[in-house]
Amino acid sequence: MDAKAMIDSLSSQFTGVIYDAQVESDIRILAKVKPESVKDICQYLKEKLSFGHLCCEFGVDYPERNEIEVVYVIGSYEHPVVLTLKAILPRDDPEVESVVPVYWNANWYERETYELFGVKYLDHPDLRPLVLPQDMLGEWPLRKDYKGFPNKTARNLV
Amino acid sequence: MYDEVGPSEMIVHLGPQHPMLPGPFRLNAKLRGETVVDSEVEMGWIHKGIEKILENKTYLQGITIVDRICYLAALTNEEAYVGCVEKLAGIEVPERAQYIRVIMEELSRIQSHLLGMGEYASFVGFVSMFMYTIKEREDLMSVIDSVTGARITHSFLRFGGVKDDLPEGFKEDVKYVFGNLRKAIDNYEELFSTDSIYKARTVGIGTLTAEVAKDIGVSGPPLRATGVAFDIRKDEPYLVYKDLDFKVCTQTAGDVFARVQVRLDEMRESMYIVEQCLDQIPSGPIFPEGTAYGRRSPVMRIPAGEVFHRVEDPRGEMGFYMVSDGSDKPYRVKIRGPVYPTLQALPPLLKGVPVADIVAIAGSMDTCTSEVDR
Amino acid sequence: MAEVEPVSTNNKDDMQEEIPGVMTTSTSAISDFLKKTKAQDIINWGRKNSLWFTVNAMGCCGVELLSTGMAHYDTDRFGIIPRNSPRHADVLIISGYVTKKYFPALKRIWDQMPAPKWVIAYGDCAISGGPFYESYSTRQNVDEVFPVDIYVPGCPPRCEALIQAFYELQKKIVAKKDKGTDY
Amino acid sequence: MVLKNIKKALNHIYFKPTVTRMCPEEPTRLADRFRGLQKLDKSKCIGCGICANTCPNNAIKIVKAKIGPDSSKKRWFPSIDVGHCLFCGLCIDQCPKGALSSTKVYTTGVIRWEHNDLLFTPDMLAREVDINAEKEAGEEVSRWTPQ
Repeated sequence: MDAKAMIDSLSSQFTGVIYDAQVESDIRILAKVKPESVKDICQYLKEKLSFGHLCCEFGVDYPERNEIEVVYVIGSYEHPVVLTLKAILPRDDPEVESVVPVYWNANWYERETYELFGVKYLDHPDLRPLVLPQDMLGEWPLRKDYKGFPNKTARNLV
Repeated sequence: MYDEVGPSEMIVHLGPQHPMLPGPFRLNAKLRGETVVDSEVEMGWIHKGIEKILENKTYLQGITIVDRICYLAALTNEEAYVGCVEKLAGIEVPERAQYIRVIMEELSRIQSHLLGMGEYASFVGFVSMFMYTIKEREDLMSVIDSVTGARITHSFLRFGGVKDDLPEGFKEDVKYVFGNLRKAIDNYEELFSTDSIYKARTVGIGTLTAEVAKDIGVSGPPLRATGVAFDIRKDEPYLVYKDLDFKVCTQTAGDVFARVQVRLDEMRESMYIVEQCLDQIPSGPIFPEGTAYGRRSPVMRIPAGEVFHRVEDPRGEMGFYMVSDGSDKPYRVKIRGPVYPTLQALPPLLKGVPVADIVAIAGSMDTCTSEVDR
Repeated sequence: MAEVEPVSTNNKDDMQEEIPGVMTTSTSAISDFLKKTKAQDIINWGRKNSLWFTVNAMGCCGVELLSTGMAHYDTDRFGIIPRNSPRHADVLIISGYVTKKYFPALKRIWDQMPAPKWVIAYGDCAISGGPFYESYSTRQNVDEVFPVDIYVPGCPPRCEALIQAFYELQKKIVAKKDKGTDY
Repeated sequence: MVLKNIKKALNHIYFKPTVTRMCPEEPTRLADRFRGLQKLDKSKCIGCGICANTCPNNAIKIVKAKIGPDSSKKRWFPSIDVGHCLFCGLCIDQCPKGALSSTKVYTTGVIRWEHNDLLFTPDMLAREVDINAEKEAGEEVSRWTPQ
């Protein structure tokens, strides 16, 4: 099954949920999804299209569009196609369903996205900060309007 | 895990500073007697915020930062980063530069495996092995040093090429080092396969099956030790890997012993790749000619777009997702490190093993904490 | 969650009052007297030749730290031995990025080390924050907290630089200018 | 197995070449691409500031300094905070006039007792001021040799 057939199968299964699907090359597909059905799509991808390997999951902040994109990059152990799924969330109150029941290793990715972007994952088994100390929660350092970034306290002799 | 600590149970914290951990992370293990009942990994002791820093550096400056994601695989990190920019900007890499990159990346893979294996061997109580591997590694480091000018953080790759050509006499140096290294690897294999104490500590310990490994999402040697031949160099060839003859080393047992065996085989395979490259390497420019992005241009504007590029790190699949908005700095860079899922897999692997096996299992995964924390 | 408790400041003066009769060399009259005599030179000679350091690999420099202890550079020639427990060590090598999360742990390692003790800032990250000096997660200016004796620039410095740093530290101890003990 | 290891160790005592590099007594031979402390050629430098803009770590600042040890005229030259310098070589790569170059100074000249001594002024970079690093560089080899 090549990239075109995969995206066709996906769009026909989830009409109206998948939009802006495009085949970038033989091994890269890009699609946008409605955030409420991310988990169902991942389930389908894993079971029917053998996309069993979650490469990564992360957020991208777009302050001027007032959006946060949650991007899922899903690869496979059987074929070389990599699918990029994007769920667009409102920036004020980003909430999306967790995909941990489908992809086990999404656990840490979601914890990290939570503490760095403030994206809340519903039904996540253990939504705690992963890499930052507890008291930095709420600052969302990877958002574009984070105030603390260039930290100028370091002594520079020049 | 902390809620129900039974009367005969206790919680032991390993780390963040612990001599038997490969880098600062903390493992909280709940023990019943000598057996690990439950465990949990705490990360973030060396979280540096590289993704945020990269957003505020120009593309050229970013090369120096990505070196420091994982200090044992600096060249493969650079390859993933530089590959992203090349894909976005449509830069063609000349063939000689591609060969040089392959040579350097394979050399760096060997040194990473040597250090990882030595460290792991010292964890299972085989400290002289660490001395042996470091001895070979230092010679190899000198060869890498003579090309890139630094031992660990190279800043060697550039967009569309490499910084310098191979020095004169490089082939002879590599031949000399490989001559020693081949003997050394045979020696390590003999030591590993004949020592009964070592085998008792490793065979059948920390077994991953192929299904579990795929479900967890590990890649690299821990996955190949379970029999899955997943290798980005074969599945999604970058550089000149499609012209080279090499095989993906696999084992079927999936335990600690098999993972080390995979690394030993991979080092042999890498040496074979380097020798092929040295024989086939064409002469020619190491930088593309007639592109808009010159070697000397400190500020380059990359067309807007998004790209995911992945390469095979010594530890598995290393991927960069880069979003560009047309300015001279990347809009967002996501680093997908191979150790991230591997370290996550420790708690299920450690369930039910004795305390002494924790370090054997954690060490055989060859975890690089710096890359997980970024 | 297992939090790192606030680090108890093991102030030397407090300890002395708690345990009467125990004298440490830093404040007692005997050591004050000794400092004025030639005996301090002999003590310093002993101190400078057994600088044991903690193995505390924190980053890129940690890899060079490991290599330094091995056959090619062999620090044992100078009486410099890697120790795994901070309680056996005299020298703390800050070998990498000090983050806000790791700082309490590092402080605790420092407090656990018995005096006299010295600090080497090995690599740019320990000196100034290195490439991560403007990050949201790292803690800058660690030399305000730890009395750093030797600064080793480089990212990472080579193994020879670490040996040279120990050599400089020995010189500094002989010259009685180190911050490890008060002269 | 144990006997074999002992035999291997004994072999190494006499019959194998020594591995230990005798630093600091004998300086290690370094590759000629090794990037150590920068050297400034004041006659070539035009003070354009490309190095300062390229530096990923803001370690370079262009300051006014004397153009020679015995001249009172001042011009703009780079000064480097070595405590921030990554030794990545980008400044050397980007210099349009080739005024900056790498030397093999990495131990005696740059390891300091005080933080403030890590600032290298243009005079120090041009080696007009003695930075106690003369015997530093060691033997220069064009390529790596087994040592």
